[in-house]
Amino acid sequence: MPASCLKSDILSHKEIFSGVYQMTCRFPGPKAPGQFFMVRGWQGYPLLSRPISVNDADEDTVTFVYEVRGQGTQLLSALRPGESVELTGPVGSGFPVEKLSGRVAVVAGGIGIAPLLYAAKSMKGCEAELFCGFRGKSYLVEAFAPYVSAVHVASDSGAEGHHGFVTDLLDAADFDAVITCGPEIMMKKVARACREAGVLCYVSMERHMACGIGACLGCTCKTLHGAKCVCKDGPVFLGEDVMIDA
Amino acid sequence: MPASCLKSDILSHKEIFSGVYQMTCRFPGPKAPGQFFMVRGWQGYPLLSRPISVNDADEDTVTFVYEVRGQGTQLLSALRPGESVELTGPVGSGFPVEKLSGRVAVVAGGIGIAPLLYAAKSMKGCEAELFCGFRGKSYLVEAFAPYVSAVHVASDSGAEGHHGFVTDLLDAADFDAVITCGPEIMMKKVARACREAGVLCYVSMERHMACGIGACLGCTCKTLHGAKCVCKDGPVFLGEDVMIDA
Amino acid sequence: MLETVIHGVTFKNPVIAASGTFGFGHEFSQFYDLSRLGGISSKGLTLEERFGNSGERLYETESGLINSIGLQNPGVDAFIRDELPYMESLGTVILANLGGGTLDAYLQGVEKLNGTSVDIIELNISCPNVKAGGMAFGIKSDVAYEVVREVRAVCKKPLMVKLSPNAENIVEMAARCEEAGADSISLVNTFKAMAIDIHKKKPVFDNIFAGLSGPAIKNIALRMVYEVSSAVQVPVIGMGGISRWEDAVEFIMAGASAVQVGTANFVRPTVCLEIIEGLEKFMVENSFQTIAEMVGIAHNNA
Amino acid sequence: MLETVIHGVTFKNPVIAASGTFGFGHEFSQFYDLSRLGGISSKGLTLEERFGNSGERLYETESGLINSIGLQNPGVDAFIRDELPYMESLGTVILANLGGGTLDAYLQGVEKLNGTSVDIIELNISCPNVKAGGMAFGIKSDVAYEVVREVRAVCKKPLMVKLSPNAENIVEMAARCEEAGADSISLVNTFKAMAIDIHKKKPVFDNIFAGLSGPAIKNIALRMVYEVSSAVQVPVIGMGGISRWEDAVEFIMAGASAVQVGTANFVRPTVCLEIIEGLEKFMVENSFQTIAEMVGIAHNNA
Ligand SMILES: Cc1cc2nc3c(=O)[nH]c(=O)nc-3n(C[C@H](O)[C@H](O)[C@H](O)COP(=O)(O)OP(=O)(O)OC[C@H]3O[C@@H](n4cnc5c(N)ncnc54)[C@H](O)[C@@H]3O)c2cc1C
Ligand SMILES: Cc1cc2nc3c(=O)[nH]c(=O)nc-3n(C[C@H](O)[C@H](O)[C@H](O)COP(=O)(O)OP(=O)(O)OC[C@H]3O[C@@H](n4cnc5c(N)ncnc54)[C@H](O)[C@@H]3O)c2cc1C
Ligand SMILES: Cc1cc2nc3c(=O)[nH]c(=O)nc-3n(C[C@H](O)[C@H](O)[C@H](O)COP(=O)(O)O)c2cc1C
Ligand SMILES: Cc1cc2nc3c(=O)[nH]c(=O)nc-3n(C[C@H](O)[C@H](O)[C@H](O)COP(=O)(O)O)c2cc1C
Ligand code: FES
Ligand code: FES
Repeated sequence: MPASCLKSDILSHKEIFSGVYQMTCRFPGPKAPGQFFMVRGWQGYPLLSRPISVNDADEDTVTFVYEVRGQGTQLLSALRPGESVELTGPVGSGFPVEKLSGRVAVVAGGIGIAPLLYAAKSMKGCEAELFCGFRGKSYLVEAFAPYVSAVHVASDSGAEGHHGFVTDLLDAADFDAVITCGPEIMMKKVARACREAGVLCYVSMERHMACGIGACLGCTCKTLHGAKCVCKDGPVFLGEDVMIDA
Repeated sequence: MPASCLKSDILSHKEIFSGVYQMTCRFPGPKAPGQFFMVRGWQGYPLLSRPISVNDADEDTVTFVYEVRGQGTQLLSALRPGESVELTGPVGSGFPVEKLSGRVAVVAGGIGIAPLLYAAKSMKGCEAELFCGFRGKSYLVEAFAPYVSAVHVASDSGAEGHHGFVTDLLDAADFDAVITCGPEIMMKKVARACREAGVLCYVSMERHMACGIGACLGCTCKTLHGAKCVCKDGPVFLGEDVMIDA
Repeated sequence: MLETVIHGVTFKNPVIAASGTFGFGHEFSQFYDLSRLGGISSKGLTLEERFGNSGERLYETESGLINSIGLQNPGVDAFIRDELPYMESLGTVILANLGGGTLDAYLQGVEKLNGTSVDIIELNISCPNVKAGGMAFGIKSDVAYEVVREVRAVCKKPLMVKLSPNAENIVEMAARCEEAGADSISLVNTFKAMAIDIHKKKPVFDNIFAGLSGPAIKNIALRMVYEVSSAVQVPVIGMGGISRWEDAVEFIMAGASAVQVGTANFVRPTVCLEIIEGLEKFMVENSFQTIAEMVGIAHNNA
Repeated sequence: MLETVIHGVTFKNPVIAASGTFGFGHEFSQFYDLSRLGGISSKGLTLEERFGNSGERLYETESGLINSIGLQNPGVDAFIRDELPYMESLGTVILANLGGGTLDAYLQGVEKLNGTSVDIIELNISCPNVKAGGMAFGIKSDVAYEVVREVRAVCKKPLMVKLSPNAENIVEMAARCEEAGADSISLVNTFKAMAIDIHKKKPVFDNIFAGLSGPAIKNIALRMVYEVSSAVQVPVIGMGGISRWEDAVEFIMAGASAVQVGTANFVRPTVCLEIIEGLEKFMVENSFQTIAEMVGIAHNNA
């Protein structure tokens, strides 16, 4: 699945939650769950493209769900269907969904929910449950309905579901595997719980990136097997490999 | 008429000719013909704001007509009504319309026609004629109808009107005064013709600008009275003062 | 809270409009009340009037501006006569930024400014030294040392020496200027740069080289301020690409007792105000009582 | 038309992927046929494997990128064994970019590379000199002169010396490197810069300082190339912020016989191709028959 660098048409683009956008672009070829693209919706500035995960995909398109954080995502959000973005990808090694079986917990923190949709969709023959935490109200959760047998929501503010951490809701021992994406502190807790319960755990890491393809060596994270590039060797790693001090 | 620096709503914005846009913004206060604004329709990049002349104005609004040339005007053209631009102005000393009387020739080259509309509109008790040259087809000419008694069009390509230079059409001696805006080479010709015919001539100069308010001293042009700032002492000058080697 | 005292001069706040980007204040007074500023550094002055450089004077780069103004200014006498009375009336600290082509011109300029109400003389040593083939005074530490020492001897005002980032060794330069008697160090001036017009196949500027400023240089300037502030005892005034309050905070944490804002004034004439307001808000939110508590704090945590 | 010969090595075109931004080519081969390139400079190599710096390694600035990779690389032996065979197969000129912490490490690295198929050794003298308290070899001309002279004595390949823009005097540095036997000069490496995290109140990088590259530095780098190319006889290879074909033309007109493209590869992996194509089109439109006709043309018209 080699990456390519294309000018890609925006097919649809809408705000699905306050400050959270869903954008579908034409991009032929296979994409694996957990992979991402370097996205560029502007000319010269900001200098670097922005990594955004595959939220959903089919043969011809890719969908992203992203939160506006700074200038890059702000500029992106101003683009309209019919305009184009530059996409480099798909890159990274994704969730090894073929290795998963039995009961799988899908654990999301905030916008970390984005890549987990395509992961949940791609798991075959598993029984998945979604655990997700938000600052306030939830988003994107409905889209998981076809792929999960239960949904557990937590929120920091108590606006929806459990008032507290999503990790409060999860008993890792109930599952055969856990996949997770969200703030590092949350993923650390998840990885620790999995280790204690002896459960397989995959985490999707985030780092500042320049190239996204393994050329700059700027996105390293420490692993049990030495420093690895999050963009090329990850972003998905075995929890026990990267959450070393967890 | 002190300048101010405001975030201004775009009230309307449309492409009136291929690559030429007309944008009306809310901006209270008086504006004089020939004055301009430093316009910014983006955050950090490009660094500098872009000078654009007042094409039309009333108490509450200002209208610009601009041609897409590079990145700044490109970014501007992507903005939609309801979005906003940052405007600093009005700045510069405009056409001294109160000094004009009798027969006045209004001579435009290309996008130089933009400021001349508001100038023509503001001349009281004159009999004005429009002379305008374009690369191909004309634009904005209809808008002059209420203010001029005749229109003379030239085009480089012969697509419309006289096939050749607009200056071919002008006999300065027929007029009491000439005001002009366009490529420097065209304005030079006009100024020379006026000098020879002893006719009052005002030209609107263009320079690369950083501040637009007279602070950087970057936009100087040579005049008979020493170096002057085009942004503050101009952009309108007496033709004989600036077209020294004409 | 924002008040800051530098060699006995009290600034309302640590935000100063940089030389050459703020004229003598007039143009900006239409946008806001200039008494809100910490200070204003005058357009660079020379003993005699200068008409500046011919040809193109401005060139925009990616996040930067190259200028070749060439110290166009009315001369020290005209400044004192025509501009200073207005500046005095503004209710902010006035820095007279002084350039020169010879040691003698610097000395004469200083003597004239001694008798005026200017609060500080900011000595711009980035000017080409006429007698040394045009190499700026601010490149070699020994040359700068000589100028500063002689100027110090006649100068009756607090003396701020403004360094060029083109100095061979900015840390040594700062230390030598301090040794020669500078009361404070400001940095940086513009970076020597150039541009080529590929269609005309020649340099854009008549002088070939010109000075780069703006956000493009910010993180190099910040590094220089950080290095210099740990090498000298006198206060350091930082600048180079500051265009947001966050930038000002970075420079202060790097060791600057105050900052100057240059090119950003062109981008938005009210930017200094926004920086002052942002700084105040940041201090409140982070429980800083005084600017001094923030100055150089990044060194402690490095 | 684009062909250019530099100290006997023939480049298909004057566009070289810069060290540290192109790995050993693998990652970019998925985007285009790398034989289209003029050359590739390998990731910076050191005698021993290096794991690079801890903490944050990247920071984006206005039109620039600061990196603190810290020369992470597999070491010269592993390069020769694992990477060079692949690079050889690419059908383009291969430069081995060599760094080091001591003179001895440089010399040993060169000896190992002597026996390989690499076309050129690009000596990176921006590395900290372990024995001189970490000041880079490329700051003082005399230090650089020594390293280059010793390396020249053992080096059996064409020797390109890559200068640091942090050199005290870039023109003198280039001249001394030429005198010491450099066959060509490449410049510039990254500018010493830094950033401060204002919320953590400390420098972003564990090492405090790191290197700035990208469009932000372009017009300073261009000036250095212009100055250096009129001070040395050997070919000059220019870089620093090149991201469009127009930039490449500027550097060539300033005196560069070839250019390197670094950070821009991160922005769009196909950028080198676009630069090659743009260059060719420009030459046709402007009736240039050879690159050589363009090299330094801006000097003639200055
Ligand atoms: C593999 C991967 C996949 C991702 N997938 C998604 C996704 O599907 N959806 C999504 O919404 N996001 C995703 N992200 C995060 C996304 O890339 C960032 O939110 C985005 O790059 C922000 O860009 P920006 O220009 O909007 O914000 P920026 O202006 O870059 O700022 C964002 C925040 O980061 C801080 N920051 C930036 N650089 C540094 C630095 N060097 N040091 C310290 N702080 C810094 C800024 O101060 C700011 O708070 C992903 C990230 C990775 C690595
Ligand atoms: C007082 C005044 C009033 C104006 N009024 C209008 C108006 O009403 N309507 C209108 O359409 N335009 C007007 N202009 C022109 C307008 O300001 C420019 O077209 C605009 O700034 C271009 O910006 P840009 O970012 O789109 O293009 P840029 O990217 O700035 O490029 C435009 C062109 O200029 C070249 N260029 C830029 N800087 C330099 C330099 N230093 N040296 C050599 N070449 C350079 C570029 O290469 C390019 O070809 C006015 C200009 C002035 C000074
Ligand atoms: C147009 C212009 C003119 C300048 N003139 C002077 C000057 O006369 N004297 C001086 O010391 N510095 C001068 N400078 C340098 C600035 O004061 C400042 O040191 C430099 O621009 C870096 O700060 P900035 O990036 O905030 O602009 C000038 C800068 C610009 C852009
Ligand atoms: C991430 C990164 C790593 C780099 N590593 C090296 C290196 O190992 N050796 C070297 O000589 N230069 C290295 N450089 C410097 C570049 O080769 C180049 O000289 C510099 O970035 C300026 O060019 P640019 O602006 O086109 O990137 C590196 C640059 C970057 C951005
Ligand atoms: S972002 Fe460049 S190696 Fe990962
Ligand atoms: S643009 Fe700054 S003085 Fe005219």
